[in-house]
Amino acid sequence: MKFDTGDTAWVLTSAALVMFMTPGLALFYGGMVRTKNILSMLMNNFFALGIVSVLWAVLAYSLAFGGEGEFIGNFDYAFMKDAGSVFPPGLALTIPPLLYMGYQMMFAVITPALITGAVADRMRFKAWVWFIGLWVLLVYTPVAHWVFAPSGWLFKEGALDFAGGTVVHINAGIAALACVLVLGKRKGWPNHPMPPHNLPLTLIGAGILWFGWFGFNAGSALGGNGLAAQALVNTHMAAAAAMLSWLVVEKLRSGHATTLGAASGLVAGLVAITPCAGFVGTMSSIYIGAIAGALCMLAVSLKHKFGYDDALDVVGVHLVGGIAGSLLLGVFGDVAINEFGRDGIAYGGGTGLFFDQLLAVGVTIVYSFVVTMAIMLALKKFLPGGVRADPEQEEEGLDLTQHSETGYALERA
Amino acid sequence: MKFDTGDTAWVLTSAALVMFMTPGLALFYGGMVRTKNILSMLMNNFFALGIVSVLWAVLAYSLAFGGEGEFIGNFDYAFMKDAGSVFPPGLALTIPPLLYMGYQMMFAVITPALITGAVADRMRFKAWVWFIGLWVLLVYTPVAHWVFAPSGWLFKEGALDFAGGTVVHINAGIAALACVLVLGKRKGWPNHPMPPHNLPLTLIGAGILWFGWFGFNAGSALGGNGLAAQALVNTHMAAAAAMLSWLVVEKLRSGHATTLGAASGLVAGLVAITPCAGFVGTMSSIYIGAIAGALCMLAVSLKHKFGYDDALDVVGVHLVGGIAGSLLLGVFGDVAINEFGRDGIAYGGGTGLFFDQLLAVGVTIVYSFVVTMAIMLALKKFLPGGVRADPEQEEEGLDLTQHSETGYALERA
Amino acid sequence: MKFDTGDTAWVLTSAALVMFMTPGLALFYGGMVRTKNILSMLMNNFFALGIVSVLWAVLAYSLAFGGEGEFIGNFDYAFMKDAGSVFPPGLALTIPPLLYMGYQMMFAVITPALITGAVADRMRFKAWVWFIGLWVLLVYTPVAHWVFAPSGWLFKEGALDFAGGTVVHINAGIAALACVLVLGKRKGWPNHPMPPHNLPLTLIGAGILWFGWFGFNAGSALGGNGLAAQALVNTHMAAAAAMLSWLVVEKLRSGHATTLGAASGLVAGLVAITPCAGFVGTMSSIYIGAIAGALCMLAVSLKHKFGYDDALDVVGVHLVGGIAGSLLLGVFGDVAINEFGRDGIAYGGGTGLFFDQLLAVGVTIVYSFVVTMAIMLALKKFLPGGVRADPEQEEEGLDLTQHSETGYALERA
Amino acid sequence: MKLIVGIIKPFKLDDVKDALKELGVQGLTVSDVQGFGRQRGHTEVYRGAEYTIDFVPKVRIEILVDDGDVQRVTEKLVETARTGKIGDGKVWVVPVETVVRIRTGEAGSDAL
Amino acid sequence: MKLIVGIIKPFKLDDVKDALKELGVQGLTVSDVQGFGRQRGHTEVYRGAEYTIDFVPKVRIEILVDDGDVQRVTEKLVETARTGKIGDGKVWVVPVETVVRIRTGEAGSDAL
Amino acid sequence: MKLIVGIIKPFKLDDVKDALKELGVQGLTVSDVQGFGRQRGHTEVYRGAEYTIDFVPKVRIEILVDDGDVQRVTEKLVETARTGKIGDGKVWVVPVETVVRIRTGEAGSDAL
Ligand SMILES: Nc1ncnc2c1ncn2[C@@H]1O[C@H](COP(=O)(O)OP(=O)(O)O)[C@@H](O)[C@H]1O
Ligand SMILES: Nc1ncnc2c1ncn2[C@@H]1O[C@H](COP(=O)(O)OP(=O)(O)O)[C@@H](O)[C@H]1O
Ligand SMILES: Nc1ncnc2c1ncn2[C@@H]1O[C@H](COP(=O)(O)OP(=O)(O)O)[C@@H](O)[C@H]1O
Repeated sequence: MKFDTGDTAWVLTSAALVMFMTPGLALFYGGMVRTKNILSMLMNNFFALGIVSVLWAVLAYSLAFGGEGEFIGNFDYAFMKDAGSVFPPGLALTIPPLLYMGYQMMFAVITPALITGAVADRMRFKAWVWFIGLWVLLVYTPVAHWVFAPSGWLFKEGALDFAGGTVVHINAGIAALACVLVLGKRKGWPNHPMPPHNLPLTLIGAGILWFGWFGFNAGSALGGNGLAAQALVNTHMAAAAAMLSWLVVEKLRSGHATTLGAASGLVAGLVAITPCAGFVGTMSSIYIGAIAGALCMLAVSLKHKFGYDDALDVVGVHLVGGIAGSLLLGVFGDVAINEFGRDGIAYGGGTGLFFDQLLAVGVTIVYSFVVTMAIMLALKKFLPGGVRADPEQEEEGLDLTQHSETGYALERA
Repeated sequence: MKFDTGDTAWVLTSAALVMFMTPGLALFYGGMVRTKNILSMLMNNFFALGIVSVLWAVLAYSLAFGGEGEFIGNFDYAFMKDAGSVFPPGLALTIPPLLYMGYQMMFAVITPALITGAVADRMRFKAWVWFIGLWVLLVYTPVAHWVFAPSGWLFKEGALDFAGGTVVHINAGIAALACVLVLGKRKGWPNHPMPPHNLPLTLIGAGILWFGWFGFNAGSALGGNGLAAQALVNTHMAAAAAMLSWLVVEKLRSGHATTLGAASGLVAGLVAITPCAGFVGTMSSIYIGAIAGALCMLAVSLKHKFGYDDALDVVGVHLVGGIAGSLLLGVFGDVAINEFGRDGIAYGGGTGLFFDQLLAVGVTIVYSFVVTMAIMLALKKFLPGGVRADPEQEEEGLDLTQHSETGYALERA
Repeated sequence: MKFDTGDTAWVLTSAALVMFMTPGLALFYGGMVRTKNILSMLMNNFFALGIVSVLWAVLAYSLAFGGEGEFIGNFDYAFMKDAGSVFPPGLALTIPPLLYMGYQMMFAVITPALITGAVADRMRFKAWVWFIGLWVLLVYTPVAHWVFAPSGWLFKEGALDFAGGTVVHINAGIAALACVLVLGKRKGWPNHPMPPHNLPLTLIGAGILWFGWFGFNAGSALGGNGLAAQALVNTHMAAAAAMLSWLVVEKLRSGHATTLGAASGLVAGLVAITPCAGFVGTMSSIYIGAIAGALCMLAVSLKHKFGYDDALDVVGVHLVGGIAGSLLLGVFGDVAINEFGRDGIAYGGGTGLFFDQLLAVGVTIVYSFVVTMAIMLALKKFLPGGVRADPEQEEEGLDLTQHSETGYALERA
Repeated sequence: MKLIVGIIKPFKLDDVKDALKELGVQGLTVSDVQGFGRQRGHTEVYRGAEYTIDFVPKVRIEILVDDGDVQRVTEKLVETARTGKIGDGKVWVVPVETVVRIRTGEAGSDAL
Repeated sequence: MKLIVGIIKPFKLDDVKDALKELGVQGLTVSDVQGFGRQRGHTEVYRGAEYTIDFVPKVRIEILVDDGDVQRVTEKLVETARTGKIGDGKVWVVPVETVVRIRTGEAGSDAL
Repeated sequence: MKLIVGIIKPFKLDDVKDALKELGVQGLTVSDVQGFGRQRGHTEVYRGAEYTIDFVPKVRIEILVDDGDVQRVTEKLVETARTGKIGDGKVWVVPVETVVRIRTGEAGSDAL
């Protein structure tokens, strides 16, 4: 087979960039937890790179992209059979088929990794090991099939998701909520302050995430073309606008524009633009980012109102940001940008796209919430020791109790 | 429009790399300030990514690249009108026009960000917000037009600037000087020691800068071609050689070769090669780097001699390194490397190029200094609270007083 | 000359990625040493970027790739003569020749940098300066010629090394052993605990290494093609599988799966897949990674058994992982993946490849060990002050005594 | 004038501070320390090598009080810092000869 | 033999050290501590949630002196550390029974 | 009841702890401190500017002991912490009026 070298070069680069996001996420979250749990956070994320990648090759890719079913793939590509030489049905790309499999793998890795921010500080490592394996197979795989595979029912329905607004962010965000409902609140939350232990680490992570997200969104154009350029610029714009709007709302509400607010805002913008990146124009990406930044800033207080302990605001940022982006695509979608897209409300397309988006959002939320809840309850019941660390372990910190390590020994000695 | 996928792939990658430089710069500088100002430094840099990007889309790109004026652009591309579909006059590239806009945006972001190193530890956040917006519109935009737009008067004059020696480094370096003259010295400087609080952070930043600079310089070839390869190799060589020469001078003067010296030297080399990267040969890049490293090592003591408090040596590294590179291009320029370049003194081109470079350097210095000074003086006068933090705030640190945050809470608890 | 823009784009990107690995390695190692030696570790690695790059341009590239000798190159490309316009004999690529030179340079930089992990905490900076220069010229250059240059004797013999299993990892790993035998044990080793001072730094480094390794291995396809895709996927899979197998063995032996174990395991996998990346299929890469992770986990205790103080396990990870990968290629090599490869034992190729690999491994080990030992002994004897820091300096730390700096001043003040 | 010194578990600090404040204590000074005692430390593992860390993180509190307040404050401190598990720490009292408030130069009880 | 202990503002440390050195003090020991007192702490904000931090960073100085030097040293310390603003800190004096220099085993005044 | 305080070189901590443990000492508390004294600090260089750091990292040990154990423990401490080089540090003894074990409320010798 002969492929386009330029398209291949860009998708190779993009795959590398998306891989880099998971370490970036680990640092972004890691800086926010308390010192005694920093390694646990890093570990849960790096472990996702290990377990999900192997599962992907062995089974999950096949379940997500094999065959032409509406609801789930098949076993055609299990154990990598043929996955290196043929494209999933309905796809005809200018890059090597194996690269498509590898690029998609990076998405499967980072999606459950997003959940680590919610379950922080109290989930047992053993429980995480079981959870992530089951979740990828039972939740990620079917949702990815519905939305990304040409034979998937939401894809056929006309719902759009350029790079994973439903599949990645809403999916992980609602799963995070289910997880913390089962896990319960951290000891001392919300009365005891649990400030970030190392914000520079969080900012390193935010920088890496922004950088890597170009691979996530512009890579989803699957070639070095004008659509990739549009997606790259949109991604950047939304992050920038969301950072600004988050800071403005924060300043108005609490009197200060914070560094953590800047980092959170930019991530909110990146989340919201993910489904839209290749379907909207540049100015629209600014509007989408600005709306998402303000909205997510407000949404992170929901947990205090409703009393669920979503430690690092996966719900407030990924669920809310993901929903915002997916629905705003119904407003700002513009066929002039992408002939395979659809016009949204603002571009004369009526409410058709909006309601298809709403359907995709709703279905993802319901499915992911229910199945995640089931997994967590099952683990709580059947996994010896359950899903949550003992109170003493929580007090002493997960680093020592789960991994026999401590993050820092900085005194000169 | 049909573009070259390989060229597009490389410029997409380069845009991502240049974006990554601003977080890298934040870390590079952040490690050098005192603990109480780390977040302020990170914030000022990340904020540049927010505000400048939005301004760029809305207005600044149009002012820099719209129309065919000699001194300033026009409003043709304001609010992204047509910016996605046509190239600035005089440019005919093999990549999507929108990508050109996006790539240029990353330069507009990092240029004012460089100034954060000079104003560190004492500038109010509110003042920075106003300053950066005004500076991008009133200083960056016109200088970029003169040098980078084919209709710009310095471009037409024959002055060369491959990737931003004048537009980025000299421009930011001289502006940094104007800023610190208005701001005044930090409390306790120079008697009170203010050593870097976290040099590993600085080295992370230095690594990211080196990495991202390949996008900055080799990306400026605007395609995946031999010129990009030359620029990439030159960039690397200059950084390497400048690191070595800085260390040698340092060792001779103070008896030690320091890690901060290595980091500073490599940045000096990267600065100096920026204008030259696509116009000189490989050995020349080694000479340019070696000269710049030694020169900048000596130049960082100027502030002690003249008594201006350029906290992290933006003048010593970016102004001096930028001038060195721009003028050395007049020596080492070689048409054999780039047919659109010119021969310098050492390649039989006589002194013509050298004097055109001198003109561009001089004009940039004068314009940027005067207008930056005017902006700072105006803000000092008209911005309620002025440009500088109160002495108590400076004492307590900008993190707490400007952002209500602290960088670290590392004790296990 | 006209090149393929897509191939060029990918190799440009890959060169940047491989450059980024050296700062990544600095952080990976840096987090593991004690606080008082963090800068020394960073410095030794960054210094490699300085000195080796300049040496490469001036001489080493020519010695590695000039001419058609079997054992060593010649002076054809010294001082960059012609290196920008012609390919080394026997190579005909679709990218600019200068880019090949630049890409190879990044390998020459990181190889000696790997050794810093072994000599940590006690080697004098001055000794490192001399050592690295001599080692690149006397050890790296000839071995690279034998294996990578088409005229090299091991290349002709039929030994395969896709991206540097012998040239980089075995070579550096065995040299590390020679170095520590000459240097001797650190004061207090192994009785006095010397735990990592900053594991998050190590994990940042691990993330960067994984990311950069895509450039290392997939870049070695020298184009944006199917082989690069295979190498990228293999690289990822081996890292993932090795992380898992390291953790499993660790858990079984010491009762805990550690974060440092995850980071170490993934690096072991990356090392082992390096020679194989473009010669084996995806499932094979999982097996290779899994074997290497488990093996290296066991191998890091060898130093306690034999009593050599390989501070950060360069022998256990790079030598053992490199040997594992090189020999397993003799098992899993598959011509269906790469027509320029060979079938291994499992693919019906018999033991031919295996023994050629064994030869290459053995020759590299013997040559590198002997010459490295000679260099170290010569430095010990002739370099005033010798190769090792005084006991007082070791006690006080290399940062202060070699570089007059300290890594952190984190207290707010 | 006496100086009460307490070594307590770090997570008890906020409770202790609040309890003493209620009792009328106007100031105190704390620092991070490492304790060695009956309470066991922990084990860390790095690449298969196990290290025993004997020291446990503790917080040290110093409170200057008038002679008449010593008992009340000590008792409150002990009561609030208690969890009943090994490692709760110690409190001791040291005589103090002079106390000065730096800001005003006031001495003795006025300086508290 | 007495032990003078001072809690001061961190940025005053260098001045205090220099002033005491001038006075003939040959040694002292300092540590980072957190103070709670009349001086208010500060507020931090993380994603909209406000935390009040009651503790203020301070430096603790310990100086062993001969009985005869107590007053001079205390006064100098107080004078140099004073800014006149709330939070300047305290100085107190504790009796000491023995002092030994580890290096030589010298005891008493000779050990200083 | 007495409090023995020692300022020692950080790398001696493990030896001292082990020696005192052998002697029957059941607990102690340590903290990181900075010492100023006869031992010179060091110089650091940042971009050509030299800073002299006068302070040297030390470790501070506190050990509560019964009156009868003071001498034995002090001597052991001094002996084990000695390297013979400048900067080995000091040991001093302070009278203590009460000691309480927080866990049990035991006082005096029983609290150790
Ligand atoms: N003799 C002592 N001198 C000084 N500090 C002590 C002494 N004994 C114990 N401590 C401190 O008290 C802490 C708690 O002591 P430990 O013996 O673990 O438990 P408990 O006080 O419940 O008996 C120790 O970690 C140490 O900081
Ligand atoms: N009773 C006390 N015991 C121990 N330390 C105290 C006491 N009161 C104050 N301090 C210390 O002195 C510092 C300054 O006290 P504060 O009441 O804020 O101001 P001022 O000394 O000016 O009245 C506090 O931060 C604390 O470290
Ligand atoms: N007068 C003092 N008061 C308190 N601590 C002191 C005093 N003198 C010395 N120290 C402490 O003892 C340490 C060692 O003292 P130094 O004079 O350097 O050496 P030596 O004890 O060998 O004479 C100092 O770093 C300091 O921490």
